[in-house]
Amino acid sequence: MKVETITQLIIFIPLLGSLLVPLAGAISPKLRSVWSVLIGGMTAFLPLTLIPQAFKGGEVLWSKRLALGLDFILIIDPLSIFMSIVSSFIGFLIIIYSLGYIHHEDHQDEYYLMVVMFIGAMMGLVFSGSLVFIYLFWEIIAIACWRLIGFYRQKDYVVKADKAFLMTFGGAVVMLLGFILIYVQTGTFNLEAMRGAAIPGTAVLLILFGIFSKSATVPLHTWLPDAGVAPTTVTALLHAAVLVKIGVYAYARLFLYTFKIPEAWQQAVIILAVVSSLIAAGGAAVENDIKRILAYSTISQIGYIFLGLSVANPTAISGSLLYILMHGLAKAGLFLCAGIVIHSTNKRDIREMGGLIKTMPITAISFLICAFSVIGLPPLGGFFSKLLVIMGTIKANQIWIAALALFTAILTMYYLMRAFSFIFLGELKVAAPEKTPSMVGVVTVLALFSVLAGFFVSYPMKLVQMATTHITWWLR
Amino acid sequence: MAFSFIFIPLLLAACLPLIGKFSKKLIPDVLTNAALAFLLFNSILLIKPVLSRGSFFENINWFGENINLQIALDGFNLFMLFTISLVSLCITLFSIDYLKHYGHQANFYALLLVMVAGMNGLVLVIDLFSVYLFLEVAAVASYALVAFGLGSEELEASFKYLMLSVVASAFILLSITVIFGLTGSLSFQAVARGLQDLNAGLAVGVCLAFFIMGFGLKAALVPFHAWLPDAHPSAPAPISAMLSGLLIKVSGVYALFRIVYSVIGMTPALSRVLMAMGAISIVVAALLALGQNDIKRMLAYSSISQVGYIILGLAIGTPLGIAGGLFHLFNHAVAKGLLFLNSGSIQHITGTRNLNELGGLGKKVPITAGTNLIGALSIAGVPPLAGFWSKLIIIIALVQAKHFGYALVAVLASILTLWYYLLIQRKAFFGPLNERWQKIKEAPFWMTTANIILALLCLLVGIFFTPVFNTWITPAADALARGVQQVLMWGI
Amino acid sequence: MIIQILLLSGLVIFSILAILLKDLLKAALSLAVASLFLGIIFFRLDAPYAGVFEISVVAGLITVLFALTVALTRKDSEVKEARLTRLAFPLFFVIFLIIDGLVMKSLLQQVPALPAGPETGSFGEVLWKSRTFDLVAQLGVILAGVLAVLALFRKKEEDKDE
Amino acid sequence: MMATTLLWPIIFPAVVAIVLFLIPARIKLVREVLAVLSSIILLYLGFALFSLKNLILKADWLGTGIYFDLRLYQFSAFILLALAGFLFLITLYSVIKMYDHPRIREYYGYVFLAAAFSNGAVLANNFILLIFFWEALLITTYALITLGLKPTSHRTAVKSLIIGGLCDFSMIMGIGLIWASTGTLTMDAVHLEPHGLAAAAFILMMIGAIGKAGAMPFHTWIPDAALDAPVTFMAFMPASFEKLLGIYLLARISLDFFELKVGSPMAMVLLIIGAVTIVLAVFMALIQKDFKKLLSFHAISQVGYMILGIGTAIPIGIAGGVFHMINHAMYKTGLFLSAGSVEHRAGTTELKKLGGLAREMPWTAFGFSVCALAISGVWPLNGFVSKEMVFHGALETGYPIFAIAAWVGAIFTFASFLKAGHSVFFGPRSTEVPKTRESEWPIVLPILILAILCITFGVYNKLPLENFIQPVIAGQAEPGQHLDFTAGALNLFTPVAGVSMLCLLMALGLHFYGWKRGGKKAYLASEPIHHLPVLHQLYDLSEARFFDIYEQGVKFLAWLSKIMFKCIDRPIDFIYEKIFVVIGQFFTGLFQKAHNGQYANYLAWTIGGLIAVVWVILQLLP
Repeated sequence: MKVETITQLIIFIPLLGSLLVPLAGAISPKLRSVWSVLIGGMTAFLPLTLIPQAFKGGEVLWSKRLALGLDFILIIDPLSIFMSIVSSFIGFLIIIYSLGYIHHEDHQDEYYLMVVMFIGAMMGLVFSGSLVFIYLFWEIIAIACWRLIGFYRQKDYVVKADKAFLMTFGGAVVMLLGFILIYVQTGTFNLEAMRGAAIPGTAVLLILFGIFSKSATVPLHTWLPDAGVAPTTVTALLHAAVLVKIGVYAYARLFLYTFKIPEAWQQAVIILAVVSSLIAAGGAAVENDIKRILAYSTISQIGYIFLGLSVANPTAISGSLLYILMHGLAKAGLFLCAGIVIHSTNKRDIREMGGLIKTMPITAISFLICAFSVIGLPPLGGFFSKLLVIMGTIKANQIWIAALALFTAILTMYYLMRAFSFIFLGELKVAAPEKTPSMVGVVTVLALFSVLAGFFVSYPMKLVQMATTHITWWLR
Repeated sequence: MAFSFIFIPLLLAACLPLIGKFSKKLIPDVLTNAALAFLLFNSILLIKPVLSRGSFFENINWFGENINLQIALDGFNLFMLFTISLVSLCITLFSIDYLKHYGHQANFYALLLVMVAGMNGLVLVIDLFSVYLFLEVAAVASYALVAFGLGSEELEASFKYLMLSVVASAFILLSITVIFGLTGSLSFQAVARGLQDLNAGLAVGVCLAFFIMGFGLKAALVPFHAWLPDAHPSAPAPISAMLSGLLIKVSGVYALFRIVYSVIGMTPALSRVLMAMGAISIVVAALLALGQNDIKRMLAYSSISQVGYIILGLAIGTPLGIAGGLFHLFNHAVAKGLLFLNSGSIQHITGTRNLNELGGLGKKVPITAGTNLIGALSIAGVPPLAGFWSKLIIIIALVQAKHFGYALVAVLASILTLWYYLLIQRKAFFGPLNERWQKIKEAPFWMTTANIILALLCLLVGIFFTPVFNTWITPAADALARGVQQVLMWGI
Repeated sequence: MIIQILLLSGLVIFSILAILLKDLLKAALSLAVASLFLGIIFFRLDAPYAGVFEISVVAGLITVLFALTVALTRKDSEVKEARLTRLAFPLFFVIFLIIDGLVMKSLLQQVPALPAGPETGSFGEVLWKSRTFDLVAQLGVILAGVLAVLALFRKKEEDKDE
Repeated sequence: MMATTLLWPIIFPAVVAIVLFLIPARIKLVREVLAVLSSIILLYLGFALFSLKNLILKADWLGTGIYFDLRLYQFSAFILLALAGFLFLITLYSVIKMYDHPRIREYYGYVFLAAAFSNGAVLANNFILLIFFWEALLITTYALITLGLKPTSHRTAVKSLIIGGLCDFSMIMGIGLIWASTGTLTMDAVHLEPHGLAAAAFILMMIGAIGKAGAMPFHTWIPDAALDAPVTFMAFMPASFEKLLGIYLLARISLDFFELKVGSPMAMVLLIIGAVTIVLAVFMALIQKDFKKLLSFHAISQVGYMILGIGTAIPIGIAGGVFHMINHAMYKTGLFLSAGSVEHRAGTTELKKLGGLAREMPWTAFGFSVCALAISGVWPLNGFVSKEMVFHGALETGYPIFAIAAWVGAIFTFASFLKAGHSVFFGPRSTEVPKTRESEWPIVLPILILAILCITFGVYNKLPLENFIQPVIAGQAEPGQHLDFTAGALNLFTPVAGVSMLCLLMALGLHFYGWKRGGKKAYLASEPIHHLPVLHQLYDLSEARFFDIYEQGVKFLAWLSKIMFKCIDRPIDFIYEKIFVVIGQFFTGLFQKAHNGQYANYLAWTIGGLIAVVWVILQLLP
């Protein structure tokens, strides 16, 4: 099959498939679960078939003319293939996990519809080569994310969901203004055609505003910890697999692949990235709700990824791309472990938990492994990504920034170990058995992947290498 | 052929009270819906000739002897005819079930048809005085329809609406007479030719001011918007949908911009004034909408804000701006009609419109909740629904015309818009289920189908916006953008 | 020129009275007198047909209708008006007059001499030849008015039984 | 031999570890036999590779300068052999010691995984590969400490993880700086002058090395681990492996990567750290009540000698430091293993409870005494030889203060071991400990082997000096001069040896005086020193962990996070949560007042609007 048709399938199968979920749900809950897993599986499998195309390097363009130059363009290059593999794989694992997690909740039709549409829109965004369609999929994700955060329908939960929707929508709309400024200057929305063009500073500021609101960097981050009110699978989906990676992907696609970000802005983003990861790490060390800790930890790690991308030398870029994969695996594992803990003890405050390692050994071990991967201890995957990002930062002679990043790494170690010892160690307060095997299975798979990614890091590294050389046109 | 748009509704309206005598409900329903369906079909049929010949001119002959009734049809007013007949068809479909407890189906339909005829006439006509007359036809019908419920609150609101509209019509008539004085004739073509070689700057300026005031009040622009938030909540749901969806657009926006563009000709000064008023009304109305807790009142303010967007779009003057404004006019007509009909079904289901009493209806009435969500998101400009594309085009046009301030206002106001629509979602549908509404069930058949049709329209126009844009919006925008030449070359 | 001003001021005074008078019957009568003045002005501006219609229809028919309805219906309680509005209207009217005067004075100099309008000729032929479309519109307005009356004054008791 | 044989010392123990993990807990003997056998194979591999001298393996790994290349040269072969040797002894020892441990299944796995990573770290020739294996040890150390099954053992494990993490992150920073200045990551290609940025790189790399070796101020987890972790771990990691790895890297930093000049600022830093570590740690060791804790503090203090030796940057000093490393590894492991055998039999390591075990455990007593004498630097054991070389080096630097510190250390080392030996083995038989007999042979044999090694390395010191230490220093000396340390190694009649003997005598006197004061109770021998005026307060403070970098660090981190959370995070959230909402409501209220439903009001608005529009249009008209 041609590469373009595969990509169209990757995008439209989940998007259209998600619309049929309520239909399947009306027939029988079993059919709905099977259908969602099937769609999730297909979306996870198809990007893998694109890997040979990724290793060929270069990009394949496909476009369909629509009115007023707003035509629908697909870019299939190593960066988008890598992102689609990462997101769809973790998303698929989360769908399997949520079979066990929400089988007794109501509104399940809407839940599966939104999750599958979420992944489909992410695929769309990753492959889309026109600014308008990046924005379009960006907003579809915002709608799905709003409905999912408000899943439990309590009063203050829905207020939090609205807050998240408004903040991301606000950022995105301002970003759209930036896109239009670029459109007015370059005369087209097509990224590939605009490659290398110089863009006005205000457009850069507006776009950064949108990117930082979506990927929760400090000044616009407070909606992410509040989104902890959603079911754990949703927060896992939000944090690890898809949502926050969108901002990072957009930054890479816009400010590395298409435009060269002006020098002053680059320095500003570097500083903001490090400051954001430091403050978020501080927040994580203070919070006591397990999901808020992991949320702040995500903000801190996203700060790292931004640091790598904004420093913009090959090592740092490949480091942050690798970081996206490693962080996705590890953070999904952490969240799903937290899900198992909350599901069985139905408590959220870590001070009320304790000694759970005695009743939940596998979850404890997986949590520990994923925590080590997030901290960046070898032989797990997280080590390489954090190392490359820091080496890249030093090579771009940002010594003090690298020092601050390392201090944040120590802070990360502190709060993750604090959380682990509060939850799993000490004396057993609530005897909580380890709930459904499917959930524990997924968690072990994720922990295993973190370990394997550590040992066989050269394979993902090759793909990341191809993506980096492809993106950094201004180096050649 | 085009004359049928006026003649059929008037004729049917005339004989409906008689028909109403011997069959209370069935025949009036069928007849009205059939008539509007025919008009819709007719407008679609007319696309081919209008596209091929640009604009054409019709002369009616009464049994062979020509009695020079002239009406002209070009891209712009065909688009308006299509919007009017489409939305009013859905409204009449909705009101089949809605009007059970009002009774007098026939009277209601008669007034509705007169209003449609008035609007169609206003759109088709080629001279100023007839514009005024058809304006009055639609206005009188709307006064009666607003007060159709005969409650004290409805009568008081209708009276206020009547008194303010009469003031507006007086000013419109005043400026028509001044123009008649200046150019000695009333037909668009003669006036346009007369004004071109006449340098009466001041007089034309004052006429324009009166026009802006008159049609601004009809279109509910901010300083003149006060009647809308009182008239809409008390009117029956289909009528507030008609009012908000069509009347303020036809008698306000269409008339104003037809005269400004095709007769007097747009000047940069005028465009700046109109854009300023548009921007003010976007922001003020959005802020006002935030504070409401009655669904219909909030939707009324939202209409004022969205009309502000339309005027902001049309007033830019560039073809892209006009296209954006018109596309938003269509999207808003469809989406706001849907939301008002939806509030009608909420009132029908729960009996109340107060947001604080509602809660978590989404669980019990999923279709109404779903359609409300689609309508709300479309107006808020969230992709992939239709509202997004029109707002996008307006903002692109604004940025291209270097109006960065207005672009920022348009962008930030859409956040406010989303904010109060989320308010409705949270209080009415998305929150926890209020125990009072345990036993409610879905709205009757016709009401739900009308909602679903409009929601599908929002979605499909959003997804297939290219064909819709090319067939309807571009010819209308070109017709308007050609400005005064358009009228001059009408070829009589 | 003076007679013109006298007539115009008479028209204005009587129409104000029509609004301010408490008793409905006197209000109707002052409306009739005002429309009489208007008819005379039409005649002076050599628009005979307009003058005829004005005096016969408005001064005659409508006033009779008003008087009839007022007599038939009971004399119900006074319309309570907030004190403020009673003061507001005259004050408002005076301001409006001043502004109107200023604008019109400056406007009039600007307005070039009115060219002879093409619509000369008898009323009938003007109505049928060039302004036939207004008939349709007038028909529409009248129909709208009739239907409005039908809808608004439909029998009350029907509503109660629902 | 082919280059891929270099992969064997890394892959073989890793595979063994995985197999050991998989063996279910129920099957008893198979695990122990497999562990001992594979450690023997590893020892053989160590000898084979040592004879090879030079081998290089280059393979691609992560691109952009990061290659998977290993390099066997004289120094790394020697360390590899030593590691394999100690692994064999400790595995043999653990067969009995850890026999009925509830989590035995994981223990051997972690030990062999640690061995794999250590071999990897020694052989690595690319900085990234070095830091990969170097940091991987953190996890195995963390896991092994948790095997102590004490309530506080996890707290110590986390403490070691975070301190280790701190040092390794600074090492990453150092590597980054080296990469930034030299542009290459292969270790044997790097040779820098430690000025400016390179000086910072040196300091950071040095922190990484001494952090692993357990010098001040990164030592605080070792005394806690002494009680919380199993004694085999104490013998395995802090005593042998970490010292070997830490000082190996420190030696390579000061010899290969950076030019260390005598008396240069960098050398001064090393000298100071070495001296401080010697003195403070030995003072702490003196007053310890628990046998294992006493030994752990000595482990820290002896590292001071090695760092002091390398810090002198004089060939004899460096040779002394490196030789001290291997000697210390031997006798420290021996001491820990003997403490373990005492604990195995007597059940406790409290000096107060023990006493007079020499008769019941003769072999352990003999092993202990040989190692104790070796650590105190008594002639002719190996401790004496390496300490003399360090003393010579320290004197030649021209700053006598460091030599004095070393001597003070020697005094109190001997005093504390006299106290320990006297109270555990040679004093009157204590009543609290029941009748015991000698430990099984797998426990006693490693102690004896180590004792014999101490003696041979001391008496016949030509063997270690010639083929282990000489080649390492070869590069350092001026080309012409042939380095010969063995000549005067053992002669007693030099002034330096005289001073050392004097120190030993003073220590004997001190112990005798303390023993007398304490009413003939050996474990109170150090009380006089304990109650000296200034020292008393310092001791109490350090008991309350005041000088512990980890406790202070954690308090600082918690405080900083609270500040950042309260002053930055919450205000930002406050803006979104409250301020935007309030502004919205304010404006809404403002306009709402204008809508009071009265008709006159609306009319006023309309007319006002009209006037405004007219005025604006008139303004704008040309």
